[in-house]
Amino acid sequence: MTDYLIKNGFVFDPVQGINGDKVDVAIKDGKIVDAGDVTNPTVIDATGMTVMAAGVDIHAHVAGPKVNMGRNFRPEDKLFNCTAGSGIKRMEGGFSVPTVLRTAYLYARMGFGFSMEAAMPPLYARHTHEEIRDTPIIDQGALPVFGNNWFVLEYLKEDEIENTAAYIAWLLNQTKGFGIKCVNPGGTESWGWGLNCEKVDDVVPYFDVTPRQIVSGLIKANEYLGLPHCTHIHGNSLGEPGNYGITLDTLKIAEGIKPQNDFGREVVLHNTHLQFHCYGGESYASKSFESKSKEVVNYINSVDNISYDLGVVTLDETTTMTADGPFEHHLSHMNNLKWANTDVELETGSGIVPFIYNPKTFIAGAQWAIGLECGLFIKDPMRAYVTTDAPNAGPLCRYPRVYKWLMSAKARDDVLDNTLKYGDRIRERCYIGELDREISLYELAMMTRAGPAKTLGLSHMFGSLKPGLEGDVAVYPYNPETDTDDPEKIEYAFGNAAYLIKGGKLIVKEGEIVDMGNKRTFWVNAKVNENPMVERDIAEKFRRYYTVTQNNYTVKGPHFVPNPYVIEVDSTK
Amino acid sequence: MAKVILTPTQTPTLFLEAENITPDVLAGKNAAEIAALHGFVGKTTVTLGDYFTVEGAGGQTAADTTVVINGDVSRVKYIGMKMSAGELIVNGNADMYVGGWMTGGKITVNGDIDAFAGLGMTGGELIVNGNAGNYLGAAYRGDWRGMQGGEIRVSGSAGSDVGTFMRGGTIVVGGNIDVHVGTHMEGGTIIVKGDAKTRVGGQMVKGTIYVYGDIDVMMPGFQYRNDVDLEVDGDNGHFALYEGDMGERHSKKKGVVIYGQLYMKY
Amino acid sequence: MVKIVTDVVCPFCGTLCDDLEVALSDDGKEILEVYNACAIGATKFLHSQASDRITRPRKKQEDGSWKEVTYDEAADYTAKMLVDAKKPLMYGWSSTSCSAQGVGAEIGEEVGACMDNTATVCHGSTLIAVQDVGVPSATLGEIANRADRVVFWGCNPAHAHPRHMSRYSIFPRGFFTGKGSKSRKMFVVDPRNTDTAKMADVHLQLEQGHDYELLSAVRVAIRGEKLPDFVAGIPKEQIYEVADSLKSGRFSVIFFGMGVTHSLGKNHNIDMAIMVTRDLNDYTKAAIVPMRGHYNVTGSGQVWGWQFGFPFCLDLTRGFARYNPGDSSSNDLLIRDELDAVFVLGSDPGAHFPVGSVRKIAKLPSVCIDPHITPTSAVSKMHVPVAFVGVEVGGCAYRMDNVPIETKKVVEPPEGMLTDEEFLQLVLTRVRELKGAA
Amino acid sequence: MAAIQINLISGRTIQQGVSMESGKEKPAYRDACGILELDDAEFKRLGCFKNTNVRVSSEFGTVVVKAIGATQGPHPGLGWIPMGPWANALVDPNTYSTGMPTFKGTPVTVDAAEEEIVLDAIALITEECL
Repeated sequence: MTDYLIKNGFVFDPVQGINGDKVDVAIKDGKIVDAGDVTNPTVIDATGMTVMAAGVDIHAHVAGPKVNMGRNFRPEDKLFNCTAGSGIKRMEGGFSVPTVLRTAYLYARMGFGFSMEAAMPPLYARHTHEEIRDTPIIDQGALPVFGNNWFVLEYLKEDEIENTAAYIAWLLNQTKGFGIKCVNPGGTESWGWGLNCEKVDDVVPYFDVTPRQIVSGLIKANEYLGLPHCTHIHGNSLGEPGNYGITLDTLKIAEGIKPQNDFGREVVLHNTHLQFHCYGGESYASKSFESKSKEVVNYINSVDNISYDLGVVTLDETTTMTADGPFEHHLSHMNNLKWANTDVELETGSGIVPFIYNPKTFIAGAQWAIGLECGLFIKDPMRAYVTTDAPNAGPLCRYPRVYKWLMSAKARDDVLDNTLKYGDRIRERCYIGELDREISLYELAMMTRAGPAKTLGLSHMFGSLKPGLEGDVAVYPYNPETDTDDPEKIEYAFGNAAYLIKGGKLIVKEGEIVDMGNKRTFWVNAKVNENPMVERDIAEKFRRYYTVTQNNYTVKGPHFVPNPYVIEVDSTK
Repeated sequence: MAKVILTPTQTPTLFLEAENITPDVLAGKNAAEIAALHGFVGKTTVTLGDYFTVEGAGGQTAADTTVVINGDVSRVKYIGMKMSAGELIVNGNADMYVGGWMTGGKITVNGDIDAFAGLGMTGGELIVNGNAGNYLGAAYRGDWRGMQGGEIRVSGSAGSDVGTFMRGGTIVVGGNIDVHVGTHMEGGTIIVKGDAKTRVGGQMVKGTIYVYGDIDVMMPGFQYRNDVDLEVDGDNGHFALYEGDMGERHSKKKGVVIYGQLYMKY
Repeated sequence: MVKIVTDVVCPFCGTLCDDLEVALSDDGKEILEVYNACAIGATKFLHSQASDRITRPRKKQEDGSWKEVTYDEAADYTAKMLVDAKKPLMYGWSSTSCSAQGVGAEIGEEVGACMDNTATVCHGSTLIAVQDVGVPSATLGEIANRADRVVFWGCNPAHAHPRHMSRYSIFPRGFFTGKGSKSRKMFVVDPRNTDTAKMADVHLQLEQGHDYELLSAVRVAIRGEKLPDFVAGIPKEQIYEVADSLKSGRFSVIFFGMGVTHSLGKNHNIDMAIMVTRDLNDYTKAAIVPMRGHYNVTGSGQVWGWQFGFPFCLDLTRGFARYNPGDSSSNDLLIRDELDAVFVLGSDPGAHFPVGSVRKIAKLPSVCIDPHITPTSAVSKMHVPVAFVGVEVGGCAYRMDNVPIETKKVVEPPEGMLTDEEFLQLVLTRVRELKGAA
Repeated sequence: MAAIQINLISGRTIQQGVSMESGKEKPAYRDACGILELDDAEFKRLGCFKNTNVRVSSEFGTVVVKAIGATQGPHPGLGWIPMGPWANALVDPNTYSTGMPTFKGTPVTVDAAEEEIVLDAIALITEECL
């Protein structure tokens, strides 16, 4: 394997406290080493460029059944934007829901090395893994959804944490999943009858359990197992005016719970796409709707065991997709566009609706502002991560644009003054007008690699350039000394990495993708004590209520996960 | 106005894809440059010169350019696609996608055209002195934005799915029309001067359809309202007004529900 | 000792039953019995063992007779045909595994093919309708556990999906449907008094070809608006009754089949059925599920979806993917003389396309990859028999509700026979050699 | 004996599925799919007995099949041939630019053809195409 030495770049590595210093970065046998430890390396001249560990995406919808439904039912999302293969690249296409090839190439061009697929319906795990397998370059994992699963609902009604944990361990193993995702706890099961759970103390029909019990139980089971990642939550009433109170109720469930794990993770609850959960007011009208990002982030600032990602609205035509079935139904009534929904037996559901965040409307502008506010109010950027909840708030390809907005008050003012129709009104109803903070490159490195790596329990592999970590390095054509004059340079540079080294392989060379890398699928094998009751429950449910046999449920073999990276945890001690 | 004359020299064995034949692309180019422009036959790349003799030259801009095709191009797709200005005249038959996604200018086809003409069109004029195929002025697959502006006039008959997901503009069909007219229509006007078959205005939200001749089977979601005398496209007539589709969603304006309107001429 | 293989997945229809048990001879070479399968599924397993099976590729001679060739020769012929053609069609892809479909997609991309699957003559109309208005759906287990109103519209599961009603839709005693068929009201809409219709609580025997109007009338009735006295031959009172019944259920489901996808209106019929379902969700819970035919036609659409973004009717000739049924669809391409070579795998257009399209195939260079002798193999220039997927080789397949299940290998294929994936790999390698040389 | 006009549709049957999987070149496939199902009333109009070979013609082709009594009837006005090459010798290839031929709802004429034989699938397709 080739050794690499990246010389003369401005290096940003918050984990090591390196803030723009010119430090040489060396890679040997696929790992970061001290610069002195490489012999005869290929030298990459990063003069005038920014060097960071490769990006880590904690939450994106890029693989699996609903993503593919998003592709297949939106040919118009690909009209005139499919491009031919060139060099070693295959053909690619799609704007808001790119094909797996475009997803991989986009991540590479943005300097990313790891992406977490944010929602995997267990029964469809094979599908998710087939797409992950066919997405080259980047390492990926997937989070199975648990918040509406019948086993979980039944166990947590009685607060049976050990049984819940045993079931979770079994399911992670069956589906080759990475951790616990919880979407609209209880609400999606209620959607099986066309209903919803809007507040944390609403009762799930028949199962007689509340979202509060589900969230609390999942967090406890997560820490019981000592999983690398914490419970990853999309709470109730996403996108509803006035939902910030429900968000605070959800976050407070984690109060006093301490992280238990061997991976250096410090949080127990990750609230994903916080933007959608910070709304005040009673309707979407500008006289009522208001931002509550400050209230929510202030609470998170006041505790130490919660992280979140932003979910910034990028003002594009995009495709919304979530396991929050009732929300998508609601959305389909707002814009009258096509609506796909799939309820999944015993487990979960999902919905998909195209959506246009039209900058000529007040509400889209307000959502845009709130997402950025969530990034600007954070005190510790190690706990706030940049996402667009791709493709829900905006397409994956817009990450660099979000960086631009976070890093430049001028760029934000430009949107408020020139792009948005109701910029002034949005300044009044949101906090964006009072925020002049500009995220630094050092902070950006926290919000896009060091932080997410830590919360995923992967800081021993990703997120930093510390010797011993994976040889995942991105070099961006951005000179932090001279390129500060024009925010557009930020967007360009972070969307067009000059170099990406992934696992010690040179993937992007002078802006061109030259290697498909050695893609791995990460999953967590959690060992638990034998639990005959849970085993019996599983067998019973398969015999009576599933439409596949228990033996045919297991994702196995090289076809689905040809290059696994298994993280072992053991809660039997 | 500068004129480019393209005369077909051979019929493609398969089909020629020639989206470069628009005033926009030909503007600013001389005959040799135009002959060198690419077209595609299957996976092979060809030049327009392989299939046409080229006379004249494009004007400075699309608006200054007239393109004339003298001859049969019934095995040539995408003529006038995305055209924004200027004029394009086809003296012969043409294949699919004539004027697809056009935004301005004028296309005249003195002959028949095949399906998907004026797909997703937002402006300009498409005149067909002959018959048109299916999906005239409709939306591309999956899109909810069909024809949004401009005008399509067909002197002969038209196929099925005319004006599917239409949102604006006008389509006039001089002759008869096949099934599914104005399906999912949400704006604009369709005038059918001949007979329609079935499925006129199915799932119609808004917009106006006039049918001068017969409709074989009326959609069950249309209700007769009243008779009116109207002038439509220069013709005066006595019409029965139906509103629908009652099975479909409708918006309200000042408390009044807005339906799609279907006028049948007596 | 007879050996029993359990949890076997049936590679016939989109129901994709996964509870079959297959009894094998002592040496594991012979299939003796197939348990739990329907008659068609059992035949598929047993026929794989036919003594007169073709086991080697064969090339048609000038005089119409067949000459045996090697797989390498067949791959070479196939690769050359695809590389030399300006616009080849690669059709089928439904009776095979997702991994074979993946290799096929790479070949299609390399040679710039038009690629289409059997949805084009089956549920292609459905795919178009879903693109226009979406699809509120559910997995089959969700229906087994909850549905109390079940509609079969233009489909006849008693014949086409024989175990559907017993496994998923009518008879199962689910979590919330403990009384099985007694928990459910069954509706059938069909112009024939089918064996499925005979089981129904309500049979609407509509006039053939008027599904669009009748579905529209159901929407009108759901909204409580006025209807004409008869629609599609059905009296309005009955339409109101059906609408009320569907609204009053706790969970209504519509299954539909080729009665609507094949009849006048095609995608519009399904579009309207989907809109009925969408409307019902304003009153109760409702889902709609297409009765997909081939056991892995769904998978083919999925694989192409994630690789190219479209589920069928792909035109890759210009190096990037384009899609538009009516233009890039097999039958339109054939009828309009847009093609100069045809490759078929995992389907039989010879039997299932209009004869006018088959005549076009017969005139072109053609390769048919199929374990069976079929009308397609009869008109093709090269016939490449391969192992039966789901019997002699495993692989992933997608059920009609998109649930992926891994089919099993039960017995070895006859000595020296390749699987379709192996053959496709040979073709891909040869295509790359030819292109490298060019 | 008279020629009758009827609306033709097609579809699957168990026998079609079983015989298809047993080999389309075999007589069983012909016996399962080379048939036209008609109501009793149609046989009366046609003036022939059940299980008689008939010639079915449409604008798009002609085929000989055996007319049998409707197994899933009555279905007034409809003739029914199981999905397969016999039905497809008759259907309307018009896709209305959707990709889908109009497989169901083909107007056909049926008349008795007792002397003619029903070809097996391979012979039929060979005769039609080669």
